Amino acid sequence: MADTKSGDINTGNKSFSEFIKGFWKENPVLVMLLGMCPTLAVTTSAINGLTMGLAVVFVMTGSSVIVSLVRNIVPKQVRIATFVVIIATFVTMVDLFLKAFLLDLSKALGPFIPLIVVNCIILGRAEAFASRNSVWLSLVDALGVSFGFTVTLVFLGGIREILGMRTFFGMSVLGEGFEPWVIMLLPPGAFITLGFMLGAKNLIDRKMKERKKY
Amino acid sequence: MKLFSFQGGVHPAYRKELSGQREIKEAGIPEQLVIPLSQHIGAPCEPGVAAGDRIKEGQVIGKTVSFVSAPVHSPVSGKVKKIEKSFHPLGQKVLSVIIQPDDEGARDYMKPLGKNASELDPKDILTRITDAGIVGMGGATFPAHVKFSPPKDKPIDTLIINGCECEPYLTADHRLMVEMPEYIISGAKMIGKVLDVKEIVIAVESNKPDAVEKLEKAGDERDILCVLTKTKYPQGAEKMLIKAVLNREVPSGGLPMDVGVVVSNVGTALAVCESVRDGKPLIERVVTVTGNGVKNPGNFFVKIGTPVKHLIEQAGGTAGNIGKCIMGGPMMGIAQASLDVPVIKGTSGILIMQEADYMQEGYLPCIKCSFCVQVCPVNLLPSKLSVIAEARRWDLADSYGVNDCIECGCCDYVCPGKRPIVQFIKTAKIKVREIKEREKK
Amino acid sequence: MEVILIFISAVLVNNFVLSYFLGICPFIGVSDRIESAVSMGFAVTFVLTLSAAITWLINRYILIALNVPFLEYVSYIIVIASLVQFVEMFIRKTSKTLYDALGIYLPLITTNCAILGLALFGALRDYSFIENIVFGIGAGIGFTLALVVMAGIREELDLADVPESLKGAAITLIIAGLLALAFMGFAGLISA
Amino acid sequence: MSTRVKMILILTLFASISGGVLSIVYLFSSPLIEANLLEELKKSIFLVVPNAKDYDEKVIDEITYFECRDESGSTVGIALPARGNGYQGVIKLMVGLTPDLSRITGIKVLEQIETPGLGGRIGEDSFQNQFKGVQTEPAVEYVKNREPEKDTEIQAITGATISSRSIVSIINKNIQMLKDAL
Amino acid sequence: MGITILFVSLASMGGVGLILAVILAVADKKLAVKEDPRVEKALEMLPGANCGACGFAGCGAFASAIAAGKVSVDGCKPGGIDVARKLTELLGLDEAVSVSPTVARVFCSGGIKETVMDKVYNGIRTCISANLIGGEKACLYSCIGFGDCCEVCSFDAIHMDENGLPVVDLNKCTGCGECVKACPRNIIGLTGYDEVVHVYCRSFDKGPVAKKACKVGCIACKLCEKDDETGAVKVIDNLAVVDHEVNKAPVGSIRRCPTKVIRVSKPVSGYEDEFKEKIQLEAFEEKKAGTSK
Amino acid sequence: MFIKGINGEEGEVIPVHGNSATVKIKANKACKKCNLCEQVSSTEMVVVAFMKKPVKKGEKVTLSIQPGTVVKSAAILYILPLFGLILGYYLGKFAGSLLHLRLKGELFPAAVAIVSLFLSFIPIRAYDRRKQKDSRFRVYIKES
Amino acid sequence: MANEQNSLILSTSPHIKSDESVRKIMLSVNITLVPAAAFSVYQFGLYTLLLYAVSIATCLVSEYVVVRLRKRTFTLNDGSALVTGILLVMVLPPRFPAYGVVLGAFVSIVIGKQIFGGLGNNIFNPALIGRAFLAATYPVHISQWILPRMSAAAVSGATPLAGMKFDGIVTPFSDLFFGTVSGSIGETSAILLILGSLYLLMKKYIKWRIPASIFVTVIVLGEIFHLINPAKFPGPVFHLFAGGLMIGALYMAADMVTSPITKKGCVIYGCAIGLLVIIIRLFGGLAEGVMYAILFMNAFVPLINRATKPRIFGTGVNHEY
Ligand SMILES: Cc1cc2nc3c(=O)[nH]c(=O)nc-3n(C[C@H](O)[C@H](O)[C@H](O)COP(=O)(O)O)c2cc1C
Ligand SMILES: Cc1cc2nc3c(=O)[nH]c(=O)nc-3n(C[C@H](O)[C@H](O)[C@H](O)COP(=O)(O)O)c2cc1C
Ligand SMILES: Cc1cc2nc3c(=O)[nH]c(=O)nc-3n(C[C@H](O)[C@H](O)[C@H](O)COP(=O)(O)O)c2cc1C
Ligand SMILES: Cc1cc2nc3c(=O)[nH]c(=O)nc-3n(C[C@H](O)[C@H](O)[C@H](O)CO)c2cc1C
Ligand code: SF4
Ligand code: SF4
Ligand code: SF4
Ligand code: SF4
Ligand code: FES
Repeated sequence: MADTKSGDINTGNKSFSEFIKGFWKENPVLVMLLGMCPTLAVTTSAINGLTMGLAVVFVMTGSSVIVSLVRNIVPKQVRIATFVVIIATFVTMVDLFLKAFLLDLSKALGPFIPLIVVNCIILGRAEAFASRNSVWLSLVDALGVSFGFTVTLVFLGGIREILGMRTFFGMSVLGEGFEPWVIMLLPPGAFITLGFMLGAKNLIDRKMKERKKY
Repeated sequence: MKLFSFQGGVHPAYRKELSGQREIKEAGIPEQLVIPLSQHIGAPCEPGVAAGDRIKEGQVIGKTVSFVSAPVHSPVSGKVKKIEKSFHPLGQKVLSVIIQPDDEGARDYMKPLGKNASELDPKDILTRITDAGIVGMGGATFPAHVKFSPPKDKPIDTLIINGCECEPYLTADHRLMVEMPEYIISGAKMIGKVLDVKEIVIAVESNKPDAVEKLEKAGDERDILCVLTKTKYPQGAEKMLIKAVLNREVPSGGLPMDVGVVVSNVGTALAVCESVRDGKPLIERVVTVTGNGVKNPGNFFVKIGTPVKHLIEQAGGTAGNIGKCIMGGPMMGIAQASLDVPVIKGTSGILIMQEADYMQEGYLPCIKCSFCVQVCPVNLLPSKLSVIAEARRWDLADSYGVNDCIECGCCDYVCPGKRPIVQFIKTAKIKVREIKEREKK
Repeated sequence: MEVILIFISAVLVNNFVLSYFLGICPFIGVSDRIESAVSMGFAVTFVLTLSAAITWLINRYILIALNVPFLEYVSYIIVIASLVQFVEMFIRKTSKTLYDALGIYLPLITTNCAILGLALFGALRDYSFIENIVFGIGAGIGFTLALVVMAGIREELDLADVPESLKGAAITLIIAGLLALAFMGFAGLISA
Repeated sequence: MSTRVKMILILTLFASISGGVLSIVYLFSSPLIEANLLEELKKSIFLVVPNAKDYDEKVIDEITYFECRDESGSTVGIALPARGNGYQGVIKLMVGLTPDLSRITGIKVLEQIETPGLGGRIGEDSFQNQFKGVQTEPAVEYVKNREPEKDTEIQAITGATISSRSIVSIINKNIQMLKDAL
Repeated sequence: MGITILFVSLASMGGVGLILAVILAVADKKLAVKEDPRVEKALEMLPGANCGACGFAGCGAFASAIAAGKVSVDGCKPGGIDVARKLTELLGLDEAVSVSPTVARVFCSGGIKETVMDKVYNGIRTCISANLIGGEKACLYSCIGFGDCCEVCSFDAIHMDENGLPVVDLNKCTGCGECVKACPRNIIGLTGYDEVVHVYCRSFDKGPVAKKACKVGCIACKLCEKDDETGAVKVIDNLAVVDHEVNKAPVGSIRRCPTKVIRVSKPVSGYEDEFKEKIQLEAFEEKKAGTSK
Repeated sequence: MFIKGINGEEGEVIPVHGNSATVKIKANKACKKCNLCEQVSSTEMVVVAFMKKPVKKGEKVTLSIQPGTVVKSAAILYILPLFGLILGYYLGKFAGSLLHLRLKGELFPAAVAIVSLFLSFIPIRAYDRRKQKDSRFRVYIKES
Repeated sequence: MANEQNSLILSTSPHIKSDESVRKIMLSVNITLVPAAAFSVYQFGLYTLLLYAVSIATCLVSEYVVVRLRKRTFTLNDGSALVTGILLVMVLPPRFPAYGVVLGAFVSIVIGKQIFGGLGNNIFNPALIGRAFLAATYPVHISQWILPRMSAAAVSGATPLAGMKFDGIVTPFSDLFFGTVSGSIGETSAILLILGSLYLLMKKYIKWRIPASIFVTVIVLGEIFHLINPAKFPGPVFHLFAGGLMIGALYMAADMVTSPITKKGCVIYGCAIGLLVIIIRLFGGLAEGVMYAILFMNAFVPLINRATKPRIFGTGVNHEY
């Protein structure tokens, strides 16, 4: 937090730290617990996670920029309605794009592409950050957060794909001797894996804090 | 014959055979007596004598300063050695009068009032009870005169004389009932007179048939009813006893008088009788000295203020390595830190246990077996309470009724995880009180 | 009969939270106390049903009638968002006492996935109006059920010796996984 | 400008801009999307009716089916889209039939959400290929734990009887409906 | 066809937007109460421990109170002087703030080594529970040593040492007082940074009794009173107390105490100067060197 | 203790009048991390709370209400109208068939349903007014 | 600790404890399971013995490792991990792969028990969590049955419930009762399970209300549906003795840790389990529903406990007399 508080760090550094913090310190999934629905639903494989993540990157950067551009002219009462319209427009664009060029992936992600609209990260960010900061900073922030989101999704999808299908991005990684764990592809597997990922994150944070102490 | 009972409760090994058939003996006078000036619930007394004073047996040495209090009398004649803070069986240090007895035997009793309750004025009896410093002898040590003057809007219709003695090991009340039934009956009638009750019931557990026989012989069935209750701990707890005998439930946070009942211990009845009939203040009581830590368990007439050490000698000295010295019974008694603590008005027994019996290693988490729930006589969820206290969630303790717990120890006794439930509950009670007080501020 | 099956399916078999992964954020956020879980669940049920009704109309009379399917997301979400905002004002105006008792709840559910997800599923499955409404109610009750059960468990675990790093959201997710495991017993209940 | 007016203007403006932008994007992408869908449909039809080169979409009594022709233009089979409930949810199929509907020429599972590795195996070729040449009269049947004996039988997937049974009954039901309609 | 779609979607979305906007505009009669922007800023400056030491329900509550000018800026104990200064700046107050920060100190010296342990305690290993029946040590006023105080500290500022006594890390302690509340024996007290001389014992026992129970307790010998040139030390109820109003270190008493229970505590870092000034450190150290020979 | 709706909510006293005080509260802490609620008009609400002991303007207070009331309110406010909705639908359907409306599809019953949903707030409003004086529904200040 | 004469032990009351202990309870459970387990080894061959060994070993090792990692002091000797290990195998099919059992036992202990804080804190029945996890992980293996040595049926390897559900075959009562049918390793012999649990019932280690209310509900509902359509729905006796109902009701639903602590709660819990078992068996996609019914109701136990808090003595009664 120190970096955001102290005033005169130059913009370059600041935007870098804004970018970086989305990966660990303010990871949208692991720390802020936002955007859990797509995280759990689409991560049956790493590629699904990646596609979803990239879709979010696009929607989020796009809408963050627009939101921060128009932030001053939108009255508070219609803020949410305006913002969701902007976001939904971007989402529809992604959706049409996927349907036109990547039909299989579009099917695999199912209704979770449209759900990006209400995905809590985007809305949360749009309001919390983009509506208060300059275009440049919002852009950097959106990129950082959405890339953090993507990385997390790929990671979760990777674990589930490896254990559930023996493959990673479609490539076989575990030998025939390993019998796939079907549960990993089912809802319980998603919840449990993400739960343990969160636990691991907390554990690492705690250990790091302890180390810092000595 | 119908056995009266209540829901819950436990039946631990009673071990009353150790001392049950031993007649009450005089314990004699020790070298030095320590008489705490606070032997009752309520305001402590102020010293009525000074160091160096010569005093007589029965002379007031602690004066009351408020209504909810009871005076303290000297149990022997002798000299006041000093007045200082000294160990009290309840754990703290309390201002006490330390007396060096002599053998002059000088007495200063009050004037006897008469034998027959029906011929006496209830006001006189009440005054006498007040002056004699009588407190509840069942353990609660609530000043008896306060208990016997209920507010006008709470008429009392029944007096229950509590002869259950449900605590394992203890036999003091049993022996009293067997040996001095007339005193008890007559004391009961006196209390009845004070309270103006319709009915007097003496409740005795079914494992003491000889006591009932004696009581029935001594009393008149028209005045006093003897009932047998099921042998089950805590049958003697007044709320349970009232439920068992009269099927009335004392409201949560309330007192027996809220349902028109007063419960008194047989020892209390005896003390009342003695004070009225002989003018003898409460300076002596019956104490059971028992347990596998003493050679000859038995029952004794003991002067208040006698140190535990002296009693152990009277009971034949110690056997083996002493692990615990408990004042009271094993279910509710208080473990003592030293053998120098004195017997006080509420001490019904001294239980000495060998070391081997009483070291337990740690405790386990609650496995929710619900044994404790089944035995809790007041329908609490002791398992929940103990877990709440363990997690230090004091805010929840109140909503689970921690203050309704009578600390009978049944839950603790049955717990297979050996969880110190009662200690958890006691801790929670303190914390809840603390928090409430802070909130009030 | 069809309606009853839709209801059971939405509550048990295809529970929104546990098998569709919808509305996870409030599920994690508000499942720590039973009372708040119940109230929150009711509020979500209300909003879900209301949006089910409105989006059905939009779908029928704008998207299909005008043949502009690509406006689906935009039109649903703008209507839902504004509607919830409006309803909140409306309720506050008409029932101040009850509203006050609840504290602030409605705003936070304006925009969770469950609500848009419901609209999309309903359109996808081509439900009739009443079917769509029952679907909404079922989804809401299913959400409430999961939320309340989780709240009960979490209140219990508050007192337990849960490993430090798993406390909070991590253990909640794992329990959700175990609940989903238990809910698998209902699979096939409606298709048989 | 008062806030109210501003509110109304802004929201209307944004909504219509969004509508406009999207319609443009849609105009560009819809041909691609439609082509995609058509391609898929074609693929599945030609898969289940092996000799087909072209098809006509027909609707009778609200039942849609595809009449398939070879190069010569003669009818070689019928592709029938079918749907019904499986173990977890809806299963969508394309069923290929001989023109007289007496035999199955092939099936393709289009959509399903059965348990992967269990019911999900209905999507595997080894399961779908069993249906080639299966007699539809009186009805398709499944057997368990043994090889099929009759012409109407297929073998159920071990541990996924329900999914297998669902496929069989979806096929039977939809063929029956088509027969009734024709 | 393209143009139609464009037109239709423009019109339909525009229409929907218009209708909704009108509905909202009509409904929007109540305006939300405006919030003071300084609240958030103030909140940012506060430590965020929500300890309640300020007397409010949490940092947020305190922040609003500050912004509203309802309380003095030095209310936050954990934040100490730094936060107070920052808040002063934020609120544009010009009055200099004078805060006397406090820390917790443990007033018992009788650890496992010094105090006689004449009982065996068998029960829940927390101080409050053990206190129900007196703990293990002979001295009834001693630290029980199960560390309830450490458990409640949210700043990780108090720990048990090998001798079974809690030690406060003065640089971490914020003076929130949680440990004081937790201790069933009243052993911990909050004292000012600049109050450096204390009697590290809480026993009210008479000399012989205290002596028997613990090697390092106050035995009420009154020698400190005799040798005190400042008038700050008094023995009351068998226990010596230092009156901090007398703003001088009772060096004589410190030297004279036979059980060394009157001691000078360590300075909090950053306060070394005040500390030196107050207790005339040089003089004291000189004398101490002299006695220890 | 438990956070139950308004129970446990913390707020600030704006003005005091007689035996009650107006208290402003900020959004529920349940969802601190996502800022969603902020976008909707109200992240704050104002309630009139009864005082058990005197409070001053600007004081921070904790509000509470009888246990159980919250759940009851939620049920009435959010579940009752749903019955209105369904009832309205079937009424509309019934009425439609009586009137022989030739309307295509379910538009008519759907419209009736939505209207009846909003109409169901009439009895709720009446109930609300009655409960205004009910002490069980009274928000009061628990502590400051 | 060696005491000197006057070093007295201090503790709060009560100063005596009954001779029940967690260890004694768990060992009793283990011992009463032995007859059924031994019978299962006879029925399904020595391979099952291997499974028991693997499962028990994994349970004990995982418990030990986790407890050590968490620096807690409770040790293995309370015997609860042993119960979990045995019960897990008893509800698995006879030829389940051993590596699967290792995974299942590990999941039982770690996810089913230790992450909640270990003994006594778990919400769900650990053995059933292991079983459910395996069912979802290896759905093929979990539905592979073999015929027992003392088999009554000659042809199919399907369990009585699956036979009933998918093929309409009703297995005779006596086979179900004595366990000469195919099914999970330890669930088949109703008689041995009942005999074993009698001792536990007597000692009150099983809250009798739970199995009793499960049985009553199953019998009543089974009878109702049987009356409605005897051809489609089997009778109550079949329900009672087929599949995992006996072991489920007597050992798994009645696990003290994961069942309600109030009397009323136990009845509600039992009835709900019975209801769910019947619903899943008759209308669900699965042939057997005992496991899911119990797990589902485990989740409700905290709510049930709260809703059935007993009336505290002296509250809520009319104090008129
Ligand atoms: C758990 C428990 C057990 C008790 N057992 C007895 C008993 O056995 N005998 C007895 O006289 N009092 C017993 N008491 C005390 C009674 O509740 C009651 O205080 C006493 O009988 C009142 O008489 P007193 O005022 O004359 O002492 C018990 C109390 C509790 C809480
Ligand atoms: C996790 C899990 C997933 C399942 N998935 C399917 C499935 O996708 N399809 C299916 O038919 N049965 C599924 N089942 C149901 C069982 O395998 C059921 O016992 C089986 O259909 C019975 O068929 P069998 O007679 O071939 O054993 C599943 C069961 C479990 C526990
Ligand atoms: C298998 C079994 C079934 C029982 N069924 C009943 C019963 O239906 N009703 C009953 O009152 N007692 C029944 N009992 C007796 C109980 O063990 C005992 O009476 C009961 O637990 C009394 O204690 P409680 O009511 O305090 O739990 C049964 C005991 C066993 C072993
Ligand atoms: C009557 C009884 C039944 C039990 N049933 C089970 C069981 O089904 N599964 C299991 O893992 N442990 C069982 N246990 C053991 C123990 O309670 C269980 O491991 C705990 O849930 C672990 O915290 C049982 C214990 C008893 C006393
Ligand atoms: S909770 Fe209290 S009243 Fe109940 S059994 Fe335990 S000690 Fe006795
Ligand atoms: S007896 Fe002990 S283990 Fe059993 S429920 Fe009560 S506290 Fe828990
Ligand atoms: S709890 Fe005690 S030691 Fe910790 S910060 Fe507060 S006052 Fe200091
Ligand atoms: S100072 Fe108090 S709380 Fe801390 S360990 Fe000592 S007795 Fe316990
Ligand atoms: S992402 Fe679905 S509710 Fe937040």
